[in-house]
Amino acid sequence: MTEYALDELMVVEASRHIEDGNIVMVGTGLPMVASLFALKSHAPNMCYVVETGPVAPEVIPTPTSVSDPRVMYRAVRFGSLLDALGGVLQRGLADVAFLGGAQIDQFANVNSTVIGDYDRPKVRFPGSGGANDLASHAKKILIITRHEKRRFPERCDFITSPGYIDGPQGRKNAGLPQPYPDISVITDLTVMSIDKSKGRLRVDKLMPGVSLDQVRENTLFEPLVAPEVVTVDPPTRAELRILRDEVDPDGTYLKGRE
Amino acid sequence: MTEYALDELMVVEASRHIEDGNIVMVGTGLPMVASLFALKSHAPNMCYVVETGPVAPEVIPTPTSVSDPRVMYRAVRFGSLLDALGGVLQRGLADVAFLGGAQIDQFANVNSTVIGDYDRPKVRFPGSGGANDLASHAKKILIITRHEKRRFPERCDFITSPGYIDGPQGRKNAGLPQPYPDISVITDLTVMSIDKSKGRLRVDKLMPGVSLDQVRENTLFEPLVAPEVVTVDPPTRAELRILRDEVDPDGTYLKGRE
Amino acid sequence: MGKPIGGKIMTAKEAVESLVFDGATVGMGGQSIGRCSMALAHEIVRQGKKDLTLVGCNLALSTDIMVGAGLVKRTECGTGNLERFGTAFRWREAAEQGRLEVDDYSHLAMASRFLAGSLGLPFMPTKSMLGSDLLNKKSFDGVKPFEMLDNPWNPGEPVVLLPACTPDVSIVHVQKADEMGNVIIEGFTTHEPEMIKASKSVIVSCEEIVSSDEVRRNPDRTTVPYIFVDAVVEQPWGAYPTSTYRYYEHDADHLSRYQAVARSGGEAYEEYLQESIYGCETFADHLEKVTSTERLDELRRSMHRLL
Amino acid sequence: MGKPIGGKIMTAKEAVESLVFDGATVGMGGQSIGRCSMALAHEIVRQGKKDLTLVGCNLALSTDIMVGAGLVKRTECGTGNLERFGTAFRWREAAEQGRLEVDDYSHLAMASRFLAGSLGLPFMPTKSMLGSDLLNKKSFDGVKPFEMLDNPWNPGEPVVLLPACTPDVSIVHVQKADEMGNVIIEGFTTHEPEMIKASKSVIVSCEEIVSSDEVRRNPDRTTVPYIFVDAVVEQPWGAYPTSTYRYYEHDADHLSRYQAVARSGGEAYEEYLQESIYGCETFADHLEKVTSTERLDELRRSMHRLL
Repeated sequence: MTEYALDELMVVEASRHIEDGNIVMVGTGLPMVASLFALKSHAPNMCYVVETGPVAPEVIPTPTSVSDPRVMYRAVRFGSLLDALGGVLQRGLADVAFLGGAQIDQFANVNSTVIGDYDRPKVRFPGSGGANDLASHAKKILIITRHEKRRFPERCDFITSPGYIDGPQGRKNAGLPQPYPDISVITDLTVMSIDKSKGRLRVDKLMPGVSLDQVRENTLFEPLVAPEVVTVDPPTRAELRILRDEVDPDGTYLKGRE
Repeated sequence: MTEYALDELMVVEASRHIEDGNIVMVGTGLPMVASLFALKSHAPNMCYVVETGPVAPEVIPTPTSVSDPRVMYRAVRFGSLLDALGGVLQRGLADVAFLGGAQIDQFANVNSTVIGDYDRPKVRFPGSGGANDLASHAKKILIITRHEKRRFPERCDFITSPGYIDGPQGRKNAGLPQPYPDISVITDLTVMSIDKSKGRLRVDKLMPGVSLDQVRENTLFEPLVAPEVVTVDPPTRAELRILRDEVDPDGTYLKGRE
Repeated sequence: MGKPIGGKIMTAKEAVESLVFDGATVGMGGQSIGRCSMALAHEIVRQGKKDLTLVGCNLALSTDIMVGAGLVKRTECGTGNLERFGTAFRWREAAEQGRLEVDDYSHLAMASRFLAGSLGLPFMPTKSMLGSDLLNKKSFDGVKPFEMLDNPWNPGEPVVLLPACTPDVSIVHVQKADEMGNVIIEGFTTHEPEMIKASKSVIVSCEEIVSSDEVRRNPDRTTVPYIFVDAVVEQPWGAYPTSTYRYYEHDADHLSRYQAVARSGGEAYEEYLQESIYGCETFADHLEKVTSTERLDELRRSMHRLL
Repeated sequence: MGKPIGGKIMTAKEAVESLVFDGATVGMGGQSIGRCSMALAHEIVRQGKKDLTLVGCNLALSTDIMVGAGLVKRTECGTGNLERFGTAFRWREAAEQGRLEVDDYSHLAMASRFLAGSLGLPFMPTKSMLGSDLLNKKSFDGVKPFEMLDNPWNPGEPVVLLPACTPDVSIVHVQKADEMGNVIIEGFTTHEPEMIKASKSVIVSCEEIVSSDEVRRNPDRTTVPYIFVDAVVEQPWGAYPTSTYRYYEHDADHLSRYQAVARSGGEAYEEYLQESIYGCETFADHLEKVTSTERLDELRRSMHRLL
């Protein structure tokens, strides 16, 4: 069996949620790695849209910022944040968007604003950025994160980016645009996806060698469990070669290779 | 005395309402001639904004359309109709705008839509275009027109572009943005301007050799009359030279030279 | 999902067959005598697509022909004219005879409606049209043509809300496009960027197809990226007899000739349609019938002198 | 009236003296580690303009320094971070200690507020922020941070209205400008075009002053025309240590050094301000103090390899 790091596994698994031809809104970090991997492997016609404006760049590895010249390389158009977040995302054209955050709750709401009280926070995080917009308008939301217990509370201290808010009717009651998104959370332990009929996260897959109990022990809420929980396919040798040689050759993000 | 055509007189008089540094929104025809004349005579820093987008072109004489390459020549920016009518005009930056129309009433409302009933018009005109926008947002409105009786009714059949609507409070009641504009109507008989305290047109000037009675006879409403009605200064020899040599050398618009 | 990355180059015939349908709302490119989408409008006329609603800012020659051919149920626009060549006469007569629903807005109002559509918003505010009779019109189909709102940040101040305009398909003639569908408009862009981005599908005809490599080397120049565009039709002179900036001037002679038959209407007009459109298989045939290489060269040189 | 046609070229000192005032709302250009308006921010710090409200999308290094210098009363923004270099630490601590009013919006919400301002509208609708706690915040000063409206064209559908944001003065660092004040931004433009056009006055610093003749020969390239701009400051490296597309990469070393002192705060931070800003008369002095010609050349070469 090919050896791989957990980050590599997470990235490859995330990339499997991207289909060829998708418009993907993406920042930097592991989401960038995952989408660039999709582009170089199974989604050659994927279209990157960067929040700051650029459309369909031929990304040079490995960008470290949404203002990085590497995400502007041979774009078909430079544009503005309004073009990207208004004219593509709110316009309903974004198929996939990545989110990150300090807390993800059972309804897949994400907090990247504060721990504690908003007006006098215990910890102040950077805030929404485009995250709230992505969560409001993209058709599929992907979250890649380390599976730490404190990251998965019953309820976020602050909902920066709406998941299903408080249940299956949450987005409808809030007046969010349809169609309501698929949401998947890819961690080093599991892949949880939203069960739309319940508006809650459900364990669909486990990372190789991980048990359901391990997921439960590391999650503050009680996730739903799919009737048949499958194991995530490990990356193939070919996938790892693309990942390591073409996507992040300098190990900017994927440092922990085994 | 230098000889001149009535159109030349009207154009030069209109140009006197344009100050150096003004942003002027202008289409084609006599308004274009008047503003180009201002640019070439006393307002070298005037900024043309063309409805279709271009900003500050070094207009080549003599444009016949807002899509004419002559109004794009050496512009500092090409842009869109939204940039021009939204980003400059509605944004409150336009100092002067020209209007034309089939009817101008005592409140300086302009009709360029229909004679008769809107749903089954006796005569259908082209419609607002940008005229309603100009009348709503520019700080000074200039109208150049032949003085024909039927053009000056008590009340327009249809208000395409608001003047003072029905009196001094008309624009306020309608919620139009402040400041409320100066409006001048330059005809071959007279210059009428809005009396803001009454919201009605007032004869301020007469063209050389024209009497107040002539104006009254050719106007279906009873205009106010300024305490001191002055005579419009005829164009100077130098002005006529600029007009004929630099502004409309081919006589595209100014055909009736004497 | 945006539009795919390739497979977009087709003939006008193919594009109109696959994307324009009876009853469609069609976004009209161009303004007055500049860059009207003539080749695509002719093709729609040839294919006899019916009950169309035409939307745009200045609806000029292309609209007049489609109205004249009896294909149009309604126009939603700011103006219908050809500037110094006069009114759009077929449009005007149809309006006067009650054969056409004309829904009037100001140009900024139309651009604002397209802006709303392009941003995925249900409506856009404006401070235009207040106090005018443009706010005294009825609805043609039960859809409110506007709504008044009291400004929440300044009670007592009315604001006009305009419904988004999202054409089923827009037809636009531009200078350049590539096979991906990236669009380069040179010179004025009028209402087209917002209209294109608000549309469910878009057919672009262009003077020249450029390589995607050239587009990627100058991303500053791209007006609209490919994700909004369905079909690219290579059609030199595709705006004739209106002008295309940097390519050719409008043909005043042909415009005057058209206006003469459009004004008279009746048989003269039917003959024009028959000879210049129905009787031509393609726009190239039309050009061959109504003008000459010499004349076209003249229009090209005339434009080049003005750059 | 727009801005005059000339007389705009001045030093950062002159521009900030004449256009930035205590209590002003300042529009902040740049995003994360790209094109932050560092030279102009330094000058504001040197002149000690107080009680500022900073507005923008991603408020990064320039904001952090102005907060760190104690000049800022409130921020209205979407994020405060430097991406992989971490949070804006001075901003974060001030927020946590209640010394700073932070008014959170999403990035699209801020861009929409600038769009409203740029079009002369009192508000802009959005479908973002629904269902989130961004709609559960109080007002800092009695001005409603948003308003809910029932969509008149689809009763039962809520739409968020956001108040226009119209900065008193915006500070932006760009690639090129001319003496008229025409602005050319290359690469991403983020929220800047709308913010600039929404502002009552605008200071632009640029890598290069180009001739107005060059601007007029390529009007397609102009991002914002001169009628919106008050002051043009020629300031090569004016975004350092953040990047300027086509000119230079960000300086990761200096950013890390700043983040270290910003994180620790206290005396170390005061020393940084003293040495690198207060102790420098101009931004050129700052560059001389904190970096070297060799390092700058390296950043320039590093960018050129990525074009």
